[in-house]
Amino acid sequence: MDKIQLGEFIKSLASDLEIKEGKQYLEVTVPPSMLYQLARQLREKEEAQFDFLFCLSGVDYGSDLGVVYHLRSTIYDHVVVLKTRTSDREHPQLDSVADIWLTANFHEREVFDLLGIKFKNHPDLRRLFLDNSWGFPLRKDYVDDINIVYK
Amino acid sequence: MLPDIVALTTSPSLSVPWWKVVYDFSSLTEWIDASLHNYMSPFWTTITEMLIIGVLILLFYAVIGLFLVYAERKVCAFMQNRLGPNRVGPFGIFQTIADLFKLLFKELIPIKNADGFLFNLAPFIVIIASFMAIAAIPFAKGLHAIDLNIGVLYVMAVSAMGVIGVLLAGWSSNNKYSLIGAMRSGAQIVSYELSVGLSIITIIILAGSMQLSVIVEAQRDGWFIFKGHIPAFIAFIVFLISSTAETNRGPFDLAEAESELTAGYHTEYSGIKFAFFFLAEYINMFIVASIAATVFLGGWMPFHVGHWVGFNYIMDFIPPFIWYIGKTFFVIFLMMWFKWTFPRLRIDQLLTLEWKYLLPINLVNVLIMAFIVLMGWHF
Amino acid sequence: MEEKEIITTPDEEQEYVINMGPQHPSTHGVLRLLVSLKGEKVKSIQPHVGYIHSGIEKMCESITYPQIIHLTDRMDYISAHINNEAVCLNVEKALEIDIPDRIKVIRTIMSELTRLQSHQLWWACFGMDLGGLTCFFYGLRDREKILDIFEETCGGRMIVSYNCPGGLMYDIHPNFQKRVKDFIKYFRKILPEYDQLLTGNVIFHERSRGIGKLTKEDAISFGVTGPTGRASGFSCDVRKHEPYSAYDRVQFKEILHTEGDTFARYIARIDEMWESMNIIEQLIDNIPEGPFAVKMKPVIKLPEGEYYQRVETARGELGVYIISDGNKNPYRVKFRSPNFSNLSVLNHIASGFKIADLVAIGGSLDLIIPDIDR
Amino acid sequence: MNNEWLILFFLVGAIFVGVVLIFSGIVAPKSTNPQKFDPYECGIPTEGVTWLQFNVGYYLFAILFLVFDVETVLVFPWAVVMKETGMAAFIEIIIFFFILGLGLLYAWKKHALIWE
Amino acid sequence: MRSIINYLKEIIFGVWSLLKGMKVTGSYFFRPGTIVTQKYPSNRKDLVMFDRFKGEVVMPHNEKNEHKCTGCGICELNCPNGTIEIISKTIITEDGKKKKAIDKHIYRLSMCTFCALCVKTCPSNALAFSQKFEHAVFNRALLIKTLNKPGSQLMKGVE
Repeated sequence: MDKIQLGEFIKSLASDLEIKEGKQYLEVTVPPSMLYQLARQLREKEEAQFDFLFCLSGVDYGSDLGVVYHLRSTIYDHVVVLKTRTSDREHPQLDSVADIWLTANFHEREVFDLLGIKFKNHPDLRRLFLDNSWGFPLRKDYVDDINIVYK
Repeated sequence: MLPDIVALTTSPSLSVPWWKVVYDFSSLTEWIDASLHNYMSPFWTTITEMLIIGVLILLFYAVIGLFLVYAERKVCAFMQNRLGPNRVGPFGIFQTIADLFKLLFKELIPIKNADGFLFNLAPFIVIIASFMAIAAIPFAKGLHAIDLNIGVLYVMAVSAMGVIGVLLAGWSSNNKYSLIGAMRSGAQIVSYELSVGLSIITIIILAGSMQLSVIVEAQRDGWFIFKGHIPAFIAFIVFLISSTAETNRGPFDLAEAESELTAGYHTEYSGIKFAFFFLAEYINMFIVASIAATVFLGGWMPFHVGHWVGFNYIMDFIPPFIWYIGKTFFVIFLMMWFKWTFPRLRIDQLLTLEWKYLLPINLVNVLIMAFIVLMGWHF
Repeated sequence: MEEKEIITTPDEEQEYVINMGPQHPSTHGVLRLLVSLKGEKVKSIQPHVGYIHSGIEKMCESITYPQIIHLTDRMDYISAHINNEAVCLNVEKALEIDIPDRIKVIRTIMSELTRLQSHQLWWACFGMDLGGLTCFFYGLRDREKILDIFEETCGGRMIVSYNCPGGLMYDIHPNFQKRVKDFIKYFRKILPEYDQLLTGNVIFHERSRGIGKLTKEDAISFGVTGPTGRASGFSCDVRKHEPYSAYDRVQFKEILHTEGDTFARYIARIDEMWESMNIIEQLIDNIPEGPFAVKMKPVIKLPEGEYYQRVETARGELGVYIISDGNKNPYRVKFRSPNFSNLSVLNHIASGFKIADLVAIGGSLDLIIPDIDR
Repeated sequence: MNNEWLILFFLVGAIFVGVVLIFSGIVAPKSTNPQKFDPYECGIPTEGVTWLQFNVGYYLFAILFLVFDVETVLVFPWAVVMKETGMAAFIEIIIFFFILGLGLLYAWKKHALIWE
Repeated sequence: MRSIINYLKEIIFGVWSLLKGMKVTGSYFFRPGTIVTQKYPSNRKDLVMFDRFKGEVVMPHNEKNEHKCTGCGICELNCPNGTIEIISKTIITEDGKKKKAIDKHIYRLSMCTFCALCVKTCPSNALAFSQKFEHAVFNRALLIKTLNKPGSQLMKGVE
């Protein structure tokens, strides 16, 4: 499927999605409540078969915290980018997709470690790189007076 | 009071070339024995002889250990396209001595919660085991500290005692790697002891004796590896494999598998205690190579070819000690070659190799050899 | 000496936990594996990473695009050149710059040389993991020859920093073509020796066949890419699926195996070495003339938007995800590193095997720890 | 035979190790850093106890070893006299090995030779 | 019967494969000419690094103790790690004009990652890489270097 068909197909799965044709990939913005449902459908629907989550990145958008999922189908070779964001910076919580794509297990731990986004139903949500005394360094408001030299 | 190898040696007569007399160490030792008797009582003679022999063997032990470490480093370096040690002395020959001094002056770290007594006992056991084994090896005609009538069995038994040291070292270190290494080592020795025994049995059938001097003497007209046709050769190969395994050398160095268990049973040993394990490993290698040389390759017997009188004459000219050392080092070189070529086996494969391949082959081999001897087909 | 208590509870109740790493000969780099054992058998593995977490993604947010390049060198330092290329390609794609053929071809040759030396190093270390120490020296001996080529052209041996947005830092050295050709000639003779030493070896076969099986479905789900994924039959070669640089003009096979065990991963890499040599040979004689870099503005600013570029490093798919807000610094950079996903599969494929197998499997995954930690 | 000489070698070996250890103990430096005395576990403190029951799975091998090692020792005297005794010894050993071989085959078929 | 043949085959092929491996190592053992090791400190004299080797950043001076650095600070800007620090001063040129020039070009070797951005972006080609690679020192302070030599001047004609 090309981008347009794919966009229509995703629209048919769920309404009120913000679908944008990016420069490279089709970008779909999903509200956090619908994320897990949509992800599962994208993985399992015969026409989509997005079986390869090739990138999962947490992004601090300033006001919101978000996660970007790059999905690819190894069968049809089409790509879609799912984006979801939560405005709760204190206790951000999203659904885990670790049971849909096993690679998300580690990637979500990384996002939790560096951005502090908690993932519901994650099998083993611990910090990955840093120990518990650290803040969340990839957030834009992270301040570290000792290790970062401001010029 | 020296071993009764004297009985086996022919008395020097005019028909024997002069070098044969010189190369026969029994006359020398006999002379020393006799002259000592002239000066002191038999008791003190024994004590003096013991001292001389003890010190000589100790020196030999240390020199062989140091030389083998150097040789190993050079051999592996050349196989790996490297130069190896080349700084201390010409071609780095004093490198191991320098290393020895370094190890001697290094700290002996007492490990927390380790079983101190066993921890210190382990190096004693490995060294004593190898030391007692080296005593029974005939280096040349008459150059023989003890000549037991069960020589082969004795060397096998005593050298296998070293594994107790390895087990103790692993167990007492309070280290998980060491413990696993020790357990592996136990399983390994337990298995490979069999193959060593059976492959030697194959030759004992030919020789008809377990006394090492007799075995060597029986190879006067040809080494057993040639005399015994294919079974002897197979026995030699099996002996090589299983003795490599018994000395914990690669590709069977599971007890100290570097990439898995860091250093296995001697992980916690430092300084000179580690050096003892290191030394014992090389001496054990020397012992099994000596056994292989003695039992299969004719010990200090020169290489003779049928009726080539001139050739045989030249071969006789080479001293027996050189023959013995040459053969031993050939076997040691083979073992080094194995180590620096092959990847390491896994513990279950190690046991599979023993129980499913070497043992059945050995059993059949013994039967074939017995049959050959029965039929008188051997040379 | 005080009396020590020796606890003798059955092993089902008590875990025998052993730490492999961070200071362990077989975990290349500072990876810590917490291994629960039952006898010699591995029950489960918990990887602990982060010992050399350097915050490259955070650092990237405060430096300019040309400066990012030198940081990517330090992620997967064995295939540094390909990492550089990923960032450069992404920046060039965002700026919509046409890259002359010369640059593309040189980049491709350098990438393949990088892949070759990476696989040589891997072969060396894998052989050492399995206890064949000689492999290590042969592998490194041949790798030095490629590093010499790098050093002559780029000035660095491992950390090349040869790419920059818009082209290359310098033109290739006049000796480059001759040296590469000499090397290919030399290595075509040496590679069969590798086979004799390790590939055909019966001990090696026993150690690697059927060990650490990874099915295709699991490989895709775990995001295992590179030779590791392709050994499981997962066609994931970015060079084929999304050709970049000059990969669309060369003929090469995507190495696919279906067994998915350690031996397949081994063979996949050995085959890739042959393929890399083929690719280099196709390109080395006809490097087009032209400039070695496109004139760029002194300050590179990416238009607002999101850019994603995938490249095939020696270990798998490296993705560079740049979010730009129009400034000279990126807003967010995410490196999708291949080793990160490859590591996550370790527990899945290695549990149930023995410690020695764990070492073999870990070696066959070819993990580079700075790439995981970033 | 001077089998008592074995004691000499035992003693020389023991004295050798002992003297060198004592010498090294005198000349070698001593550290006071308590972390140095921790058992090595890749730079991480050991978790749990080291000395717990450890399943190596060689129980069956130990049993088999016992059987076969005793057998080997029995075969040694046979091997010495094989040449002189001739046919009778040969037939005896065939029977002996046959029974042993059956034992090995049984163990093989029962998968006792697989390391668990 | 077949299993016995397979069993024997296995042994023979196994031994054969091992022998092949031994052939490789053995052949190297008997060919010491292939040894690649260099005796490093003793071959210092013939050890020539490649021209482009990035040993450390230097500022070439000519025989009149002149360099090309104008003190523009582009290298300092371009350095990703803050390796370079330029301390400038104001000098009065011969024709009486006030002009900015470098006082000290400080280079911290310990922080340098050899990315070559400073050398590449320098508008007056004042910086270059030297081929020196023996950087080990006992004191870290020695790794902070001042690139311009004392008393050096800007080369004529470089703006």
